[in-house]
Amino acid sequence: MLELEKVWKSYRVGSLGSKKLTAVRDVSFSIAPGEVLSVVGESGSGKTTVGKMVLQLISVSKGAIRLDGEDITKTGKRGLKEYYRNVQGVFQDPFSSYNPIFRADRVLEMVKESYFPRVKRSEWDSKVEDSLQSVGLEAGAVLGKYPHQLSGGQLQRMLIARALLLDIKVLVADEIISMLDASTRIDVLNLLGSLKERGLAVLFVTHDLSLANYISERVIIMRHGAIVETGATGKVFGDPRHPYSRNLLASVPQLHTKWSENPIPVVELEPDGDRSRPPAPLTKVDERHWVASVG
Amino acid sequence: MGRYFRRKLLIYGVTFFIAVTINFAIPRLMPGDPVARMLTRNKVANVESSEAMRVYFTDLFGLDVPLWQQYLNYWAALFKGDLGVSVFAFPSPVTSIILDALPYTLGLLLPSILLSWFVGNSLGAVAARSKWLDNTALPASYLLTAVPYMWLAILLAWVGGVILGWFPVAGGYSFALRPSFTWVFIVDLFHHWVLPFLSLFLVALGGWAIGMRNLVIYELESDYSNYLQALGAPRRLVRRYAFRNAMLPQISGLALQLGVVVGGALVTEVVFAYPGLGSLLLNAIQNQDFFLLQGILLFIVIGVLLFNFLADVVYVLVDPRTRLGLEGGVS
Amino acid sequence: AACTDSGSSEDPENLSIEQFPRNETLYTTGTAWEPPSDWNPVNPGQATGLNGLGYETLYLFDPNTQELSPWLAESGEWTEDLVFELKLRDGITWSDGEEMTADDVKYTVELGQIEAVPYANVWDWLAGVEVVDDLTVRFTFDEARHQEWDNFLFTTEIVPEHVFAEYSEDEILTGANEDPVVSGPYTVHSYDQDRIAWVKRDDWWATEALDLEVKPTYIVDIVNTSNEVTLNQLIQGEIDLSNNFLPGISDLLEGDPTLSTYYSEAPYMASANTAMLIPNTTIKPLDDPEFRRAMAFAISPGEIVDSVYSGIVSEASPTGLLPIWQDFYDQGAISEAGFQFEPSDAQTILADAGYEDSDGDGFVENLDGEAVSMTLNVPSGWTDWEEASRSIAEDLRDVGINVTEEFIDAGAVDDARTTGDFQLMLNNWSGITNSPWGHYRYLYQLPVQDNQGTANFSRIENEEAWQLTQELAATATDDPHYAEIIAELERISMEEMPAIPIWYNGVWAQSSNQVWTNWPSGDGDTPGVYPSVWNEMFGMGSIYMLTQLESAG
Amino acid sequence: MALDVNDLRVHYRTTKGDVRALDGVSFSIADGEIVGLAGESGCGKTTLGKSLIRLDGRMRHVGGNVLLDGDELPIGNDRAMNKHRFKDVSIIPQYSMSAMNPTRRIGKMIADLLRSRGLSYRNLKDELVHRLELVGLPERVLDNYPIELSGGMKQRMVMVLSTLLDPSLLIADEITSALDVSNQKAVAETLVRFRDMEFVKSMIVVTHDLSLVYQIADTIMIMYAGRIVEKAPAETIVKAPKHPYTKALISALPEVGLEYGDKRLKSIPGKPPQLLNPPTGCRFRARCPLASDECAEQPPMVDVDGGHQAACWKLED
Amino acid sequence: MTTDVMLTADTVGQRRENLYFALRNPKVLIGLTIVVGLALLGVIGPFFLSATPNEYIGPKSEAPSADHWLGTTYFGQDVFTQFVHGLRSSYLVGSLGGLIAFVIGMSVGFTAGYRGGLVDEFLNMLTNVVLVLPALAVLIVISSYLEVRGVISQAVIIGLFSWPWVARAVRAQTFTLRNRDYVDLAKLTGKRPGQIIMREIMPNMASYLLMSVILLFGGAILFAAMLDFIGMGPSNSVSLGSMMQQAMAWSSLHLGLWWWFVPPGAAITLIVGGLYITNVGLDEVFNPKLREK
Ligand SMILES: Nc1ncnc2c1ncn2[C@@H]1O[C@H](COP(=O)(O)OP(=O)(O)OP(=O)(O)O)[C@@H](O)[C@H]1O
Ligand SMILES: Nc1ncnc2c1ncn2[C@@H]1O[C@H](COP(=O)(O)OP(=O)(O)OP(=O)(O)O)[C@@H](O)[C@H]1O
Ligand SMILES: [Mg+2]
Ligand SMILES: [Mg+2]
Repeated sequence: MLELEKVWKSYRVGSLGSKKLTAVRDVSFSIAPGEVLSVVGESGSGKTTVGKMVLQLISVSKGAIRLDGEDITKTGKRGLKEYYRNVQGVFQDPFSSYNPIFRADRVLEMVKESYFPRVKRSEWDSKVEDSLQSVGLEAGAVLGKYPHQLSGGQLQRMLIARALLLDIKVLVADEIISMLDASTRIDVLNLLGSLKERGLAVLFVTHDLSLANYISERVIIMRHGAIVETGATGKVFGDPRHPYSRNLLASVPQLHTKWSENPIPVVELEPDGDRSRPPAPLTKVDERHWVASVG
Repeated sequence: MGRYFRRKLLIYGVTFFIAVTINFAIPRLMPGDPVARMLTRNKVANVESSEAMRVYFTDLFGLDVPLWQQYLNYWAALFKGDLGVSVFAFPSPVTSIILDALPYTLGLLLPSILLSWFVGNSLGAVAARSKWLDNTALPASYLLTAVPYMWLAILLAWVGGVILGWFPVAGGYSFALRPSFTWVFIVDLFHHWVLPFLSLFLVALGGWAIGMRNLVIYELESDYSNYLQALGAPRRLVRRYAFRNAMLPQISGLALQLGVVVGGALVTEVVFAYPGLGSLLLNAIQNQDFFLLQGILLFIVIGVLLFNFLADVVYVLVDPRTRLGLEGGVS
Repeated sequence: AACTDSGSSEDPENLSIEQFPRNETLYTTGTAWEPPSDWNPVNPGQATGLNGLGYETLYLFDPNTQELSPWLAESGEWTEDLVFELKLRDGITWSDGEEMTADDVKYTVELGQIEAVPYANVWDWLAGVEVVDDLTVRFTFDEARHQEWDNFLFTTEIVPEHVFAEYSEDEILTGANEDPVVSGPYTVHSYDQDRIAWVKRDDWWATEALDLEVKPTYIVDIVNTSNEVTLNQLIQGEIDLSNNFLPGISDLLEGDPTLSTYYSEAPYMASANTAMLIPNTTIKPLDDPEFRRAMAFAISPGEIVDSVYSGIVSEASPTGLLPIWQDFYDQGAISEAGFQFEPSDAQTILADAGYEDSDGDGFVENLDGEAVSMTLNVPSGWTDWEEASRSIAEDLRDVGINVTEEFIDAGAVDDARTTGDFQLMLNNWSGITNSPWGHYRYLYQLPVQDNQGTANFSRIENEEAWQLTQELAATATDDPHYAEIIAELERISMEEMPAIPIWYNGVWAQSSNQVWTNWPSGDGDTPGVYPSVWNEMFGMGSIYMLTQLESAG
Repeated sequence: MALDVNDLRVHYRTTKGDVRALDGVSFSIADGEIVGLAGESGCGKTTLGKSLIRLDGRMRHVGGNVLLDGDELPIGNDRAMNKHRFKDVSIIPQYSMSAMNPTRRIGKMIADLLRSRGLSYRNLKDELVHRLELVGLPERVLDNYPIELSGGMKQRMVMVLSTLLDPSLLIADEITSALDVSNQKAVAETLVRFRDMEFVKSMIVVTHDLSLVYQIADTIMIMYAGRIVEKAPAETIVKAPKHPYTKALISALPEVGLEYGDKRLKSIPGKPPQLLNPPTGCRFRARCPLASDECAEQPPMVDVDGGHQAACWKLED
Repeated sequence: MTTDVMLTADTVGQRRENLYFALRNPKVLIGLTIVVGLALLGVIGPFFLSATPNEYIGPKSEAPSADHWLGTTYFGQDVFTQFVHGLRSSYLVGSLGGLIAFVIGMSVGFTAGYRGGLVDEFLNMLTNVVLVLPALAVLIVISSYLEVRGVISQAVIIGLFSWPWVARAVRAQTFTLRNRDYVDLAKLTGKRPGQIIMREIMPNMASYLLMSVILLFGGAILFAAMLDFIGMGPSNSVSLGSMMQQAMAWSSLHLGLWWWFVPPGAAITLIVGGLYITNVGLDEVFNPKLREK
């Protein structure tokens, strides 16, 4: 349904944009309805950039992003507004997703303003109530409050409720739980689970491998802007082939097992090279499991 | 870094070009005819001859050709370092008039800017750490920055010059003296310089002090200050660091301030009849002296750009943070 | 420049400025507004003192006695109707030691053949100059314009041919002529941004020829600063003579015996020129002489003299002629056609001429019923004029003439005056000269052109008056016809009212007696010259001020 | 007994009253022990860490005392405390990225700091370089400005600096939360190494990531709303928690291998109480599945067994 | 739920806190009292004064007395009347000039900061040019170009030249704010840039913008006074600056008419100083770090 084909992104950095930094290199993947696709990787590997490109918050330097076959990088302003009916996002920091000086439910109101200007108030109110319900929020407890009066979990759930108001097909969730407390993050995570059961496709960006494993069917491991390994979650995490993936997995702190108990030797990885060159190609190593060749 | 400076230079170049163009346009937008003004000022009232003279001088000043031609000529002359002849102080070349006035302006403004910067910053830094000073020096500083220059100048002239009679209230030096390297002259110069200096110094002082105080407080709240304190560094060290870092924006602030130095301290110069670019500028305007006006504006623009550029350079040199930023690094 | 061994030198030229003994130095100010930069008398603009201290004229004119007396010239006379023969004094030397000869005079006058020389107009009616012998020059004319010739004689500075002949035409017109070679009592000692210093010459011709000796060894003229500053320096005795308008001087005179002015009581200052209200006669209702006369009656000069000037100027005569010409005032004409401040008369005249306030807004309308609303422009920043115009506009409003004062940029005033794009303005360009002829030329000059640069700003078209003015120019002062023409012009002026004379600006002069005394004065019966260093004043006798000064000792 | 904290109370002054960020905290740490301090956000972890070394302007020491190696730490007295800082108690701050003066070369800054403490940079330099090498930093970083180092390098630099004088107690506050997993691991292991090499005697590692602290800590303390609710050896906390809050916390953590389809993780309902006017009695009461009337009384800290303490009325259940 | 009750109390606190501090902050109080007090005098005063400011109503050069509270000028005008009218025009210039500068600065700053890229570079250049042009000189020239100078035209000119620093600061702030997630969220809701700036970014800079307005207001008053003083002020009305100019032009220093030049300058100092002090006070309110000092 949503498909990325050979997408590249470079930023201009340095003062007066004197340098180019390629953040995403030749990334292709697709998500089907009812599927959660996790994107993991170290900090700066380009995860957020991918998410923002899908949301068209930043432009694509090269390549195409297609929703149901239509390349949305080519549509104009109008088309974009339509696109957002189908694709929405939730970001990492629940507190900065809300304008601190306005009531939190303003994010819902803005949706009405843009997409449902003619819907009657009462009708709208019940619609809001429904969607809050579906993210496990009590309307009375959250409406009319300021962001700082709500917990991070409540805020994130409200953002998801906002996306749901639009009947979306794809949700981009960029680290939506990393700022949350251990206990609340579970609520949000479980919510994503229930969304996927309802047929939503979720692009789940995270650096927490255990969460990726918990929630997603498929996973993409990124490094230096390119995909190094991808496939079904079980296969990738159960049998990581790329040295980077292995390092990553070995570093994850786990309850019940200490690092010291089963030491996996850390492999030296090749350093960051010329990013403008296409990355190593992916080769299929197993059913639903691809790995980039190690140069 | 080279690339950075090249782009900066380009931007400065374009800015210069636009500013110079505006400088050219401005006097020509004013009402009045400089030649007519020159003739009337000099009481050339002979009905029959004045027209011939008007034609002659209009031609002499190059004002008889179309505006675009004047503009091209202006640039051409500029590249030859020729700023034209003054109408007001005919027939002196503009350059020499400006250069004659420059020392006074510099002598007045450089010390007042530098000293107020120095004293203001010290005061601000001290105020940041002393509740008592903060409560006394700060309000005083605010009042000082709020004082109109000319009013302070008038008050100083009135109290120090008229009532107490301690200082002369006008001129750069006594009429009985000529500039020379003698004690008499230097003392006299200083004597004349005190009041205008004070009026500029005091007003600027407040601004620096306030800025410094806020910056130091900000630095004292920063993470590195906290860490130093957590490691038991004495307050002295913490403050020294805070002061140094707070100094950086002030240094470039100083450079920017120095940029306007050549603009002169117009009102101060007017109040104290101090010879300098400021009063020259006013004269140029009042006498429709296009060429002198253009010349002074050019000086000012060059000064501002030069010191802005300098501020950029200084900043890159003293603050490692900017240096990395230039190279496109991420922090 | 200063010499290091000046201490041992007796020559005053070698002293540097800080070594000038105070009691031998005269400090003046009020004339120069710009740094001294021009020592060339041929082009417009010159350093203070250049005309008089440096270069000199052939004759001097005494405004008080209306007499022309020879100066560089020993004598001169009209030998024929169209021939004037002039004899130069013997023994005049230039400051470089060269003799001044008839060739210098011829050369100077012939410079006027260059179009852009300020006195080029003399060649409109001068036919030729010839050197008869070393000291004699003969001028032949196409037309004998006596008044204009007299004017030429006491205003044109004679320059040394041997110096100027070296200059190209461009240099003559635009050169600064630094290090001027002069004939007068002083040479340039040095100059700076804000001052020029003159030092006495020891071989000035008049010492021998006329037994005149200038007293100050040095004259330092200071570039004008603010009134405040000048006043302070005057009180401190740092400046001996200020030739600029200093508000408040009359208040200070009482308390400070060391200060003196031309008259010891009001009006304190001699009159220098007539400040007039100029109506633009091309627009309604200012095209109507009756309306203009009504305005004349409405304005109170007394208020301006008292309030704005605190009595240091005097009210103008209705003729507009300066007091130096009071002998020519035609009492008959004045009593018939003259005017004075009388608002009720103004209203009567207005009503009689048909101007009335029909819409009841308190202001009269035009004859065609259109509302009248005029502005009176003066340059902003000319504080005394601003105040004066406030007073005038208020007076006019009081009688129902709707005038508002408006202060605009001086350049804009110039533009408006030149192009005629104004309603009312103040102007004072008619000043002391050798004959009322100048005043009438200023009022009536024809033809009216698109740009009126120097005269007839009212744009009045009065053929008769202009005819008379030209006649006056060609009439010698001692011609009995001379006074008649003036009387006729006075009458026309008061009836036609091309401009409304209001007050006389002064020959501003405030002097301090702390170092120098015996300043010229108009008190008593000593016909004092004007204590002024204005460039044109030396030719009108101010040079005598320097010979009469006494050290306060 | 390296550190002994008794009934420590630290409040924040605000316009609305005192925020009781630490409300009667007692615990002790043995020589060579690494204590992990975990809990939900806002429970007072940072406050506890800070209160042991430097109260900031808004913190007020209300009661309780702290003994370090048998001597009382004058934690309420900034000046008196100064001589203990760095030498006896040291800290690795949360903000390692910005902990160093950006305009001074690192070596110079260290020299300034040491000199101001009356120590000789020259004498300590060899040790410094040695330790830098230990964490994989070349000597030349001393000539660099902080900005020229990567985040990980800065972090290690600060770690070395903070422990340079071999303090008895080191407080490490959330030092890994900004890092990705591989760096987290490296940093965590370095901390253990420092302890092993006796650069520091004992350590408090503040974090909200239980799985991480489990990797390195000997003992874990769980805080809730300004109080310590359970303290036990790491294994015990993870495998046999006693306090209902700890239990809930543990059960909310997913693991690699666990999938959504297999088993749903459960969260703790509700939100921790405000510390401005905390409720009386057990503070977890409002969210506790076991809460009953007796919880209106504040439960005392009781020994469950060797080294395992918890504060709950329902420990037996 | 207890927690909810707590939260409500907290909110109200947060919102009211600023007001609470603002009203309790002595700096804000003192500053506002001065500024508002003088403003009232300028606005209401003229209605109680019969004379027009330039009318010669009293004896000349008289010291302050019961009849003429601030004495009379050299011409016998009432200084107090002039003073009150001058206050009025100072406030007018200040508010109008400040407002114009504010609007321009804000527009340029927001556009440059939000758009970035070429637009930013162009606007930056524009800002630099205006910054480089010697403002005073250009102002003088433009003032003299205007044949008739009124308070309004003066304010416009001042406004046109004092915006660059606001633009720069707004641009910098916008740069940081435009990367906030809620801006992205607004984009995801299909909002146009203009709406986002107005509704998401601007409200968050409200305190900052308020302070800019204050500083611009003060700056405009000072600038206007300077222009008036060198005779480039409004031609037909009285301002505090022109009072000082007149006082200087008519030798008040030497005639000892201190009551002519002291009050206008003192008033400007008080107004601008009051504004600055209010600004510091507000700064303390908005920035708790400074408040705790
Ligand atoms: N607006 C931007 N301008 C310039 N460079 C950027 C910008 N946004 C991101 N980058 C750079 O692009 C690279 C990828 O960034 P991105 O935010 O996509 O990483 P990430 O995988 O999401 O990292 P994290 O886990 O830290 O969120 C980084 O090197 C980052 O510095
Ligand atoms: N400066 C302060 N002023 C007022 N209250 C404060 C201040 N700092 C912290 N608090 C409050 O004190 C309590 C404890 O804060 P602390 O920072 O110690 O929590 P924490 O456990 O470290 O949280 P986190 O995991 O988010 O860092 C919190 O309720 C917090 O709101
Ligand atoms: Mg990211
Ligand atoms: Mg914390």
